Amino acid sequence: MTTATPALSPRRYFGWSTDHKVIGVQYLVTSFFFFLVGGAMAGIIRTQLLAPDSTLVSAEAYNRLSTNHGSVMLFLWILPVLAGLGNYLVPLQIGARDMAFPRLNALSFWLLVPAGLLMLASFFVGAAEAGWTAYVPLSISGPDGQTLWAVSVILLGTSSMMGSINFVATIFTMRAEGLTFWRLPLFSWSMLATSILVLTATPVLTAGLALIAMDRLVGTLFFSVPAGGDPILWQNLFWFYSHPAVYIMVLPAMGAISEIFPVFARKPVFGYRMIAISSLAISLLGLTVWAHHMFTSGMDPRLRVPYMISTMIIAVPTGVKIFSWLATIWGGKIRLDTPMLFALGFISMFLIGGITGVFLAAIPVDLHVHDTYFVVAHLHFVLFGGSVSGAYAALYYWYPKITGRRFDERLGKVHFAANFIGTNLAYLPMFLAGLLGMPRRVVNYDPRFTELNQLASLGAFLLAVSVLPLLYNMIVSWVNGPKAGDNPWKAKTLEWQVSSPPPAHNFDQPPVVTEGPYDYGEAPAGSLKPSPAAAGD
Amino acid sequence: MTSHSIAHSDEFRAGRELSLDHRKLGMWLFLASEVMFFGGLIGTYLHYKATLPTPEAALLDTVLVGLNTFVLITSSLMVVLGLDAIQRGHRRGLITFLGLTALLGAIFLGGQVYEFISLAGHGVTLQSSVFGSSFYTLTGFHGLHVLIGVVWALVTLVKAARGTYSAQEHAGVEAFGLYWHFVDVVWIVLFTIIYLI
Amino acid sequence: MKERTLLVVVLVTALLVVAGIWVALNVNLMPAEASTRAALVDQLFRAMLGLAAVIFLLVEGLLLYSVFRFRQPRGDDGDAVPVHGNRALEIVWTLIPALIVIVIGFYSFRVLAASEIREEDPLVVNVRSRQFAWTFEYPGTSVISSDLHLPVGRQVRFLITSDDVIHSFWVPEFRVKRDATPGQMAELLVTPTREGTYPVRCAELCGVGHAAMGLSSRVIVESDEAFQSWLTQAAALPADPIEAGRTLFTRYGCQACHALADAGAAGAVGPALDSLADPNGPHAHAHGGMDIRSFVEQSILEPSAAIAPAFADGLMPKDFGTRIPANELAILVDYLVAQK
Amino acid sequence: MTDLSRPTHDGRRARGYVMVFLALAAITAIELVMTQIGLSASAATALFLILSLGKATLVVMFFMHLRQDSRIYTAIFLLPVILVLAFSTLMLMSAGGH
Repeated sequence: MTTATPALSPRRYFGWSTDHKVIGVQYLVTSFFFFLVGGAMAGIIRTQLLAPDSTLVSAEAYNRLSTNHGSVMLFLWILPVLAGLGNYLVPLQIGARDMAFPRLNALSFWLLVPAGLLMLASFFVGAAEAGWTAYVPLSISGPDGQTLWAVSVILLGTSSMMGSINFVATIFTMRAEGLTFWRLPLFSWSMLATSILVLTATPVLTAGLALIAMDRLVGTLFFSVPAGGDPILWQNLFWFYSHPAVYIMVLPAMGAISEIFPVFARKPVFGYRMIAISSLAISLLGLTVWAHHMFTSGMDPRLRVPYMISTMIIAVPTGVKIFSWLATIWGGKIRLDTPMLFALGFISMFLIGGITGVFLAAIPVDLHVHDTYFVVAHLHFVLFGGSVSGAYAALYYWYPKITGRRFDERLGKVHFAANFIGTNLAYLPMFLAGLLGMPRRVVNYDPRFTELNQLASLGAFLLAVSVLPLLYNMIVSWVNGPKAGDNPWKAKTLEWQVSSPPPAHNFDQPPVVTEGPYDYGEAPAGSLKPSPAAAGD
Repeated sequence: MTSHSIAHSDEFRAGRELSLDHRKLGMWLFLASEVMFFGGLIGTYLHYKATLPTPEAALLDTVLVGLNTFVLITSSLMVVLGLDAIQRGHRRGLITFLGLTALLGAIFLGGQVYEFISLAGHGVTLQSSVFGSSFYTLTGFHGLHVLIGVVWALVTLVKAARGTYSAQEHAGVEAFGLYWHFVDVVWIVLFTIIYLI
Repeated sequence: MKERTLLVVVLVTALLVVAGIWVALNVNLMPAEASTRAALVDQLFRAMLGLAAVIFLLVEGLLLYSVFRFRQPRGDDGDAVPVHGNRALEIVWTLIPALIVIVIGFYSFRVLAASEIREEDPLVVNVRSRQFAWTFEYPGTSVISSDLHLPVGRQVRFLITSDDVIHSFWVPEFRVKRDATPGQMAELLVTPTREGTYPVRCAELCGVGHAAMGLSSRVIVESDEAFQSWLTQAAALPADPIEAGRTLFTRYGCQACHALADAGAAGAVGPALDSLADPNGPHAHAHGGMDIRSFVEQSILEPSAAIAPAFADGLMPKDFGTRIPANELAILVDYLVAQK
Repeated sequence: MTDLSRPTHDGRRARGYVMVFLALAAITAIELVMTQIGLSASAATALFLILSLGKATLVVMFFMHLRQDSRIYTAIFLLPVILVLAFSTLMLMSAGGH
């Protein structure tokens, strides 16, 4: 183990460190930078769409902006920020000193830097312009930036896989004594479920991207239609990863919600085992549904119905989670601090995404709304209203542990209000535009959709503004916010039993776990009313 | 969640309870992702084998590649015998078997290069047809993995010569062995779907 | 459960069901219904919208109720009464969503099957897409149009393909889209039920003209008589052979690739055809072997037979033989040969 | 990485490996012979798939020690294999779809 540099000097965040806490913060800060980059692209897109025939950007520039808005937000913001949270918290939550492979952990972060630079650099040689889905044959003939984009996504996939190998090895082999799988905190459960998806789905995208890169650079004929290449093959390779990818992007956020609800309702999580099992169910089912993105394509018509069925089945474990969360806060003593507000916001907005997901799974409806703004609204409710709200909730919840300082509660609430109103204002109108006939990824549109797009752009601008109180709060509070103490929220999971920020080796002595992670309201042993599920199972 | 002290040395206690070693677990997780990577390429190859039947497939020399398969299987035997040797403390045995593994791996690669050259002679190249593209890509990526394996074998051999491994501690040899056998299993599958069926 | 809570549960459930039914019957978010499929899809969509309203109101209601009802009392920062789980409740909220999803799945399957029933003698229309325009061909006639005319009430069998990248043929008022994938022929069955003019959209990103391609073509559903008269009018040729030739030159899209001053064409992909018959003009290579008339015909039917210098082979469509009826081919060749 | 469960070593283990190797070599030889004799396509395909499955299982069980190692390693290997089988079958099926 390398010698730990003095805990508090910020210099350590800019070098190669194998401390999972340093790597976690490096992930969080780097991914936040890319969130702002992706957000800026969204700002230009929504300004362009203020008017049906606006000429703010050319069609070519628009395609490049929307392609890279998607790619940056998914691969350089959501995946790394959740990996950062996982990196920082999993060892602490299971009572370990660090990850199983610290050097591999540092490498998986540092792969992010070249990947991010490559994607941004692609703008100088003609950025990728075939959408983040890079459908062939369009993506084969695109400008050189498309190749840089492919290499960048391959690097990000490799980094993501390295991280997952680390998470699974750490959770399986480094849990503290007494910390059985049924006492594993639900955030760590979600990282385990996510890692299974990452390791099984990402390599298939890597193979597909290699084929695209070879078609573009070496002249192979995988996707050359005149030579017999099949564009549907790319769609299968792409979506085999990219549907599990959206579960990879939402499961850790759900894990954070499962941590926050019991703490701020002062009540054990309801149905702990069902939530853990639901995470695994969503993870495994998520590998069987990918072709619901291809109902309108030339896929084999006989295969559409099985994919509809497997997609709809996923609504059941998702429903179990949402109802379990509701039952957690029922009869609780709810404190509406910022993390709780964002967690509540997650549920109400993710619900809209989840329900519209069932609409999209129904083939006849999908044949109408596929590749329209209905889908854009659905994916933003699930990813922005869902994952990002969950990531915000996690950032605020674990901020005192990471920095040792308390953030400003008022600014947090301002950020929540602006984010909640902005998200609904930005994406609800898009559902209607999609149903009424507005296709996806268009630089201009039919004048009949003008008002809906103006509403959406207004919401987007509000979201852009909402990031300012967050940025100010996070930076200023880290410098001179009030001291937070070890356990400001009085939580019961292991990471709150050590100092804030935790010492270099997390635990002076390896902890011994004797009770569940969410046993709130449990009177000490010998209380009159033992809870139904015995604490020590 | 009370925490009181127990000797700090034992980080991987939970792993041993499940009889798991974190390094071997890491290796198997990596191999799981490699199965999926080759899965993507195999899916592509089979898709085009079904949709674009081509006379070029008849140019494949099954007997020559059959011998090459035999070479790779023999190299797998060398690896396990090497591992068995070090487990009994015979460092020299490990070194010889690792050398043989690297040699056989190199012979396999030679055989593949020979096959590629003769195929190119018949006009089947990476750019000549979809069959050419999918054949060379699938066998090429496997060949690349064999090449990495040969280099890894030599590195392990040098470390063994320097006394890194002993009967008690030979995790590096076991990790290399898992990788090499995995590459052999991938070839068994490729040999079947390309040359046999 | 105490009677009071039982009463509350029943009341709330009744309220939710009423709200759901009201939404299903009154809320319409869809454009006009212009096909048999649209009617079926809208029924399914509105049923799902009703169900969605019930679930949405239930969850958001429980959320808001809990936030106010179970707010932390001032000054009481103790824990709440611990409840770890409730087997019966967990079973209920697993079965009910499963049941809902099965019902929706089955209903969707029936709607899908009902919307893909083949009627006899459908009107076949070839939908050809390229960067960045739709062209609709009516087999058996020489009509090629950028707007889609359809007779109301008769099933249409679209055969959809693309000449370059993936496009997606979508008519929102028909409630269906189908990707136009190059190298593949996709079939789509639609029976228009309402006369009117509706937009044709491209729903798959196909390059810089993707948006424009979704604003350029329209579907005109009209009575059978109006459709037949349009068809004959579109197929008609002017009496004068030169004018007829000029019409065919434009109709078959020659102007997209060839330049011809007489037809006001400025295409640059293929050779200019201005002084085709001039023996020492740019097409001198043509006169060597065959007579000019059979050379021009051969260049249309088998473009690769003779390639003008400095032009690429393989760009000119090779299927004009099947698309241009013989009489029209003769008029077109006469027109081209007449170019002095 | 010493798994305590492993019995004390003697020649028996090495001989076991050689036996497995001979089985693999024999199967490969059989496969080569079968390519020379004319078999109906479907029969040949089925036989070759079974034989190669046998070879792969031998290598994975004995050379990669999955037989005596923890079931977790086997699960980690089997899940992706099942997914690849499913994905490949679908890629073959959708060949004739459009």
